[in-house]
Amino acid sequence: MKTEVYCSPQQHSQLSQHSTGRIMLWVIAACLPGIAASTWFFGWGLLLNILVVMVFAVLLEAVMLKLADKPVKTHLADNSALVTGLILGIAIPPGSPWWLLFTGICFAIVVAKHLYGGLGQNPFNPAMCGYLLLLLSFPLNMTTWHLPTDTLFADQQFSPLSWTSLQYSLQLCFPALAGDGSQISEYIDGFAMATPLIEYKLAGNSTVLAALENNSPLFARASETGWEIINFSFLLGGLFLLFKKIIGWQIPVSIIVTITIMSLLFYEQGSTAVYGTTYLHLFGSATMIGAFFIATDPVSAATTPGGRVVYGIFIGIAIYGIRVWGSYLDSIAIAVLFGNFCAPLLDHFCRPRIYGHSTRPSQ
Amino acid sequence: MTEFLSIVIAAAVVNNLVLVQFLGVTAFYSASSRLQNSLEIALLTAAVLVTASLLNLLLTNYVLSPLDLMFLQLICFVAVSGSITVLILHWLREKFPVSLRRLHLHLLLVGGNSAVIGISIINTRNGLGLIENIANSIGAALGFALVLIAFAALRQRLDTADVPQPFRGPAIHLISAGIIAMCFLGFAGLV
Amino acid sequence: MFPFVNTAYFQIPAITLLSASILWLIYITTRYLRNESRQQQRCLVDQINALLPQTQCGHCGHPGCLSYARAISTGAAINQCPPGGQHTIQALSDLLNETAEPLNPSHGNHSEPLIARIRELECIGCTKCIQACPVDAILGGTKLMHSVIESECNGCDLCLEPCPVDCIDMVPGFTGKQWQWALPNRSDAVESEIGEQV
Amino acid sequence: MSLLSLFHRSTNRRPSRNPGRHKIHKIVGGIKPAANKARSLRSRIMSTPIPEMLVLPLLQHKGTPATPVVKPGDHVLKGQKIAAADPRGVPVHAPTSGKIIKTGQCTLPDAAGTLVSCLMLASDGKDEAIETGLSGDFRNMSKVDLVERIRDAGIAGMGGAGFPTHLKIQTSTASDIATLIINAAECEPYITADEALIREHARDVVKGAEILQYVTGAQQCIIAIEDSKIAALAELKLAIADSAIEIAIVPAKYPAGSEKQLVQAVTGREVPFGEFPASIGVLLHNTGTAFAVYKAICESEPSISRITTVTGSTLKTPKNFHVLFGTPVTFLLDLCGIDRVLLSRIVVGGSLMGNCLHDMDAPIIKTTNCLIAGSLEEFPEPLTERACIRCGFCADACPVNLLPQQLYAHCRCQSYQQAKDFGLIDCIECGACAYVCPSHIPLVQYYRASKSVVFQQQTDRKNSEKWQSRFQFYQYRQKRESEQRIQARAEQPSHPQQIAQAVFSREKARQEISEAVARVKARRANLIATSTLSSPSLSSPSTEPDEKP
Repeated sequence: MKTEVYCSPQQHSQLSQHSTGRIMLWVIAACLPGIAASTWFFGWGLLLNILVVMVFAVLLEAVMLKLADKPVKTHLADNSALVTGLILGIAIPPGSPWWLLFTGICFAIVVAKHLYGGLGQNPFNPAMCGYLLLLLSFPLNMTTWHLPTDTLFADQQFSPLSWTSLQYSLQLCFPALAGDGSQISEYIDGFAMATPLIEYKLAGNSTVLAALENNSPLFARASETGWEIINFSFLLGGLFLLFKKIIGWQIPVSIIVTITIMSLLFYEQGSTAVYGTTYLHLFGSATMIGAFFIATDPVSAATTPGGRVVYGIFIGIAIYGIRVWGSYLDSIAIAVLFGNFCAPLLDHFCRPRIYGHSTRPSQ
Repeated sequence: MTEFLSIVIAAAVVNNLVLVQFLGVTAFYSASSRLQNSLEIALLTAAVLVTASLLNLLLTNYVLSPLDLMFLQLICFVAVSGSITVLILHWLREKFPVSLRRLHLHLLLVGGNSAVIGISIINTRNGLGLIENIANSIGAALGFALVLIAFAALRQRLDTADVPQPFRGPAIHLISAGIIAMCFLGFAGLV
Repeated sequence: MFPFVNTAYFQIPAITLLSASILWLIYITTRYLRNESRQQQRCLVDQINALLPQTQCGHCGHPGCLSYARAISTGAAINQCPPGGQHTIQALSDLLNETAEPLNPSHGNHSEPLIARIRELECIGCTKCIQACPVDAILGGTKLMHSVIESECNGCDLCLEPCPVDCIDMVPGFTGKQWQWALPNRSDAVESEIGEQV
Repeated sequence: MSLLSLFHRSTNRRPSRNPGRHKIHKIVGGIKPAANKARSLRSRIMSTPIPEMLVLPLLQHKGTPATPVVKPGDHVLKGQKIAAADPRGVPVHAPTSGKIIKTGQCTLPDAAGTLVSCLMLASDGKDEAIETGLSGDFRNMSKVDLVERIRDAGIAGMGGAGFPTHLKIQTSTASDIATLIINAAECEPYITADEALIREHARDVVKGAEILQYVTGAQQCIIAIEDSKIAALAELKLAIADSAIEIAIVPAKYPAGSEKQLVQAVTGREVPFGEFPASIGVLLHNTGTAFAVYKAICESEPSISRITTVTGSTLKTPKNFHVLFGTPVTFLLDLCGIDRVLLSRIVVGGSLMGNCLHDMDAPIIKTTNCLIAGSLEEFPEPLTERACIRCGFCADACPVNLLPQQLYAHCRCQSYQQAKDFGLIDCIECGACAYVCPSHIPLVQYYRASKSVVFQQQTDRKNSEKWQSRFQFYQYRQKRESEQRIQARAEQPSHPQQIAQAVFSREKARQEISEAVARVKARRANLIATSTLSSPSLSSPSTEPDEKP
């Protein structure tokens, strides 16, 4: 029989959501519908992004674990680097060159994660740190979305999922593959704004709203309803995570409710400012992935139930505020980092009342 | 009212004293070692900041500027902020004899705080009116307090983290402050 | 503002006034600080004393814990208290914001709490240990056998020295300690050790 | 099964249909682990044959150990008192007739594997019982008398903690008890002892509950049982038909059967921090305790046996045993047909709060409610501890609303003050947090280790305060004495004769001391010469025992 004595409990839950490595895999799985939708509408660029970033992420994670003298294999098995890579890969515009991806993931894994002591210790969401660094350092690259359906390619119509599209994506990612640089620089000079919300901000009308008015077919690639479908797919994945109880309801619900309320309050019919409709704010940009996948990163989010609600409200207000009044186009990263910054404070003031005590704990 | 609010928000978030203008960093760093401490310093600084900037405005507009004594501005501002701090601390000590034990550290952190003097100089240099001045200093005080308290809570969390030995202490704190400053840069253009 | 007066006349008195007021400010500030720091000092001794184990054993080289606390507040090393051990050093370093160095072995080593026990057959009843005991834990009269009240003994071993017949031993007393769980080994440390062996 | 429980819950929502049923309040947190109870409930309770040798520890409960009143070689009868106790402990009785062989030491089946002194009893197989006085109706007896009888019967809490029952009753009679709860909500996996007991002896349990209600003077008595125990519930309903006792059906959720949580579920009130349920007028007793009280009062049989579940996947026939105290664990396991090859570890208690057994020969004691002989599949080696990702599953599972993830962070870096602020002392160590932790962190072990450090620090602080005040008094006294001496010297005219006398007496004293030293030295030399024994206390007087510089 045994000689070792273990502390109680003697058994552990066998459910798959009660294992860190599996939780991360479930998060990746829940992202799949959204990724599939993006690929369907916009081609290989995003997929290539994710793949390259994930490879870099795992490599960097292994190097950092080795440097920190931690067992590399066991720690890689928690799959957290994959999730960081995935989120960053989705956030960075498709068609970005590899060095951009590398810079972002390097900052995310090395500085934002491992300088703090690795998984579980980082107070800021690594992927969003990486994204914000890129946004501040390379604003042009980060707002340039190369899509095969761009007006740039209007003369040579091809399907986003075709071989040619894959070639273009590869060339954009690894400029050395293109042979001569002239062709690529031509692409880089032209750019297209990505989300309908941004289009709305600049031009006053959005493709999603236009598509709604025109009753365009939903899944046709040229129908420009892509963003709507993508957001719905991420919402689906997020609901799946909620169903599996991997994420709590507090953060996504409070973010979405806050954005809804804000957009209802400030909506002005026919205004030239970007006070878009609630629908546009929820489904015309990266709201869904932000609310369900990025803000809910448990390590950097608030951890008390009450704190999570306030955290969500803060992020919701920041998202709307920056979108509408700020000078940056995509606000999720800034809002989430702001939320992360406030999270320890919220946790401190939102501690629940302990059984048998008449008041909340306080210092 | 909207204008007043927008000045407050701009001063608190967009032009945050610590993270965007890098004023009062000493107080920000040394007062954030403990949450309780940071609450005290934040409140004190806010009070001193608002009063001092108001007094400094009056001093500049009605004494220094008419008398061509603008070259004395800096010294006067230091004197004003120092004396206000001493007065407030004196009053506080009589009110709460126990809770403010480390008063002299507070005196140095608040009285010698570059945020207090800096905001006065900025206000007078930009030629702000009375209302704008008040709004700006209230916003700056709010922003300073928010950042200081939240950073203190963050540091408490970092105390339990397994930070690699070379990055322990000030190194990781400054890295964190840098990331937060990046985040506040993102608020640019909000107002 | 003052259209009829040449402002240049005001500069000299203004500067004088200002510098006077600044000097005055500096004066009251230093006075205030001096008072404050004196008060703090008193407060600090109490705080340090509360962290010391109060065995009054004198191993640190100071007569009693309070005098050691006073010495620490004026800059003595914090690692001289063997009965307190590393815990006390840690607590002191937290309070004083100093680095926690390991216990200075020249003042003795930290051991599990011991208590004094008199070999009662050999005791000659000299009452010297009774006088030495800082916590009055020894009972007995002149030329009568002495005995240690075990629940009151703090293990300072101050009674050993004066005993003329060396009949006092330090023995492990009943500490009321039960078996305890230890903090789990951190997986990282354990695994890296295994890795090195392989 | 699931359909049945569904149906059950739906009826649970309509209390008006069933007047005997008590309203249930919500408890926070909790988990729903696999119950694993069906296997041991397949057969009826079996009385074990009497083993040849019984090991009877003198400390089977919380409190002070009992002192033996029999000598090795004495012949004892079943139910005879073999060890008496002071008022804070309970006595031990012989479970069967036989001969006391010796006093020795044995390992207890607790987490520490504590060594305690014990009596070894070799049974003679006759099982002769000692003559006892007839028992009448308990309502004719005085309460003091009843408490005395409960104490003499050696009853300690049968739920697991083992708090002496008479002490619980005595503390409760001091305060006003409104509600007596009989805890039949065995929420931990594997344990079925109480359920089996109610299935077969529901009337006796109810009778025991009535006695306890009478003794404590409680206004109402509630038997709390989980909604998953359908057969036991039916028996219980029949048994309470003609009594004032109510039934509270609590949802099957771990740890609903824990003391504080059950109080919350049944009364809707929380036990204040650092106090007993009696402070809010509630008293809890275990089902097994109620049964033992019934046996002691109505059948005059002291506490010499209990129902223990013996289960686990390495056993061929897991079942509940009516087992005598002192029966070795191996004896029971062999009765169930244990497969020692598959065995990974033996757990005493349920799988969530139970501890590993240190010694297979440890006896069954008053608190042993379950033995699980688990295979490696059931109880695998704990997985490697990973980094905490602050997912908050533990906070959702915590029944006392703690934040285990924050608590863990502070315990891990040994900042105990912070941990105390986060409610370390409030933790009931139920293990729900560690059960759900996706990073497989042994949270309970962290909390237990930290708690013991905190308690140690508290005693140290208390001691140092005591010593400080005594030292201050010592200083004050010395000062006073020296002042008095100076004063006396000033007042007394110093006659040469007196001085001479004083000098003489001082010299005499010195001489006496030196003579005594010489005597001791001589005797010590003698001792060293005569015995080769060299203990440190007999070493030469010139060496200092302390190693001061």
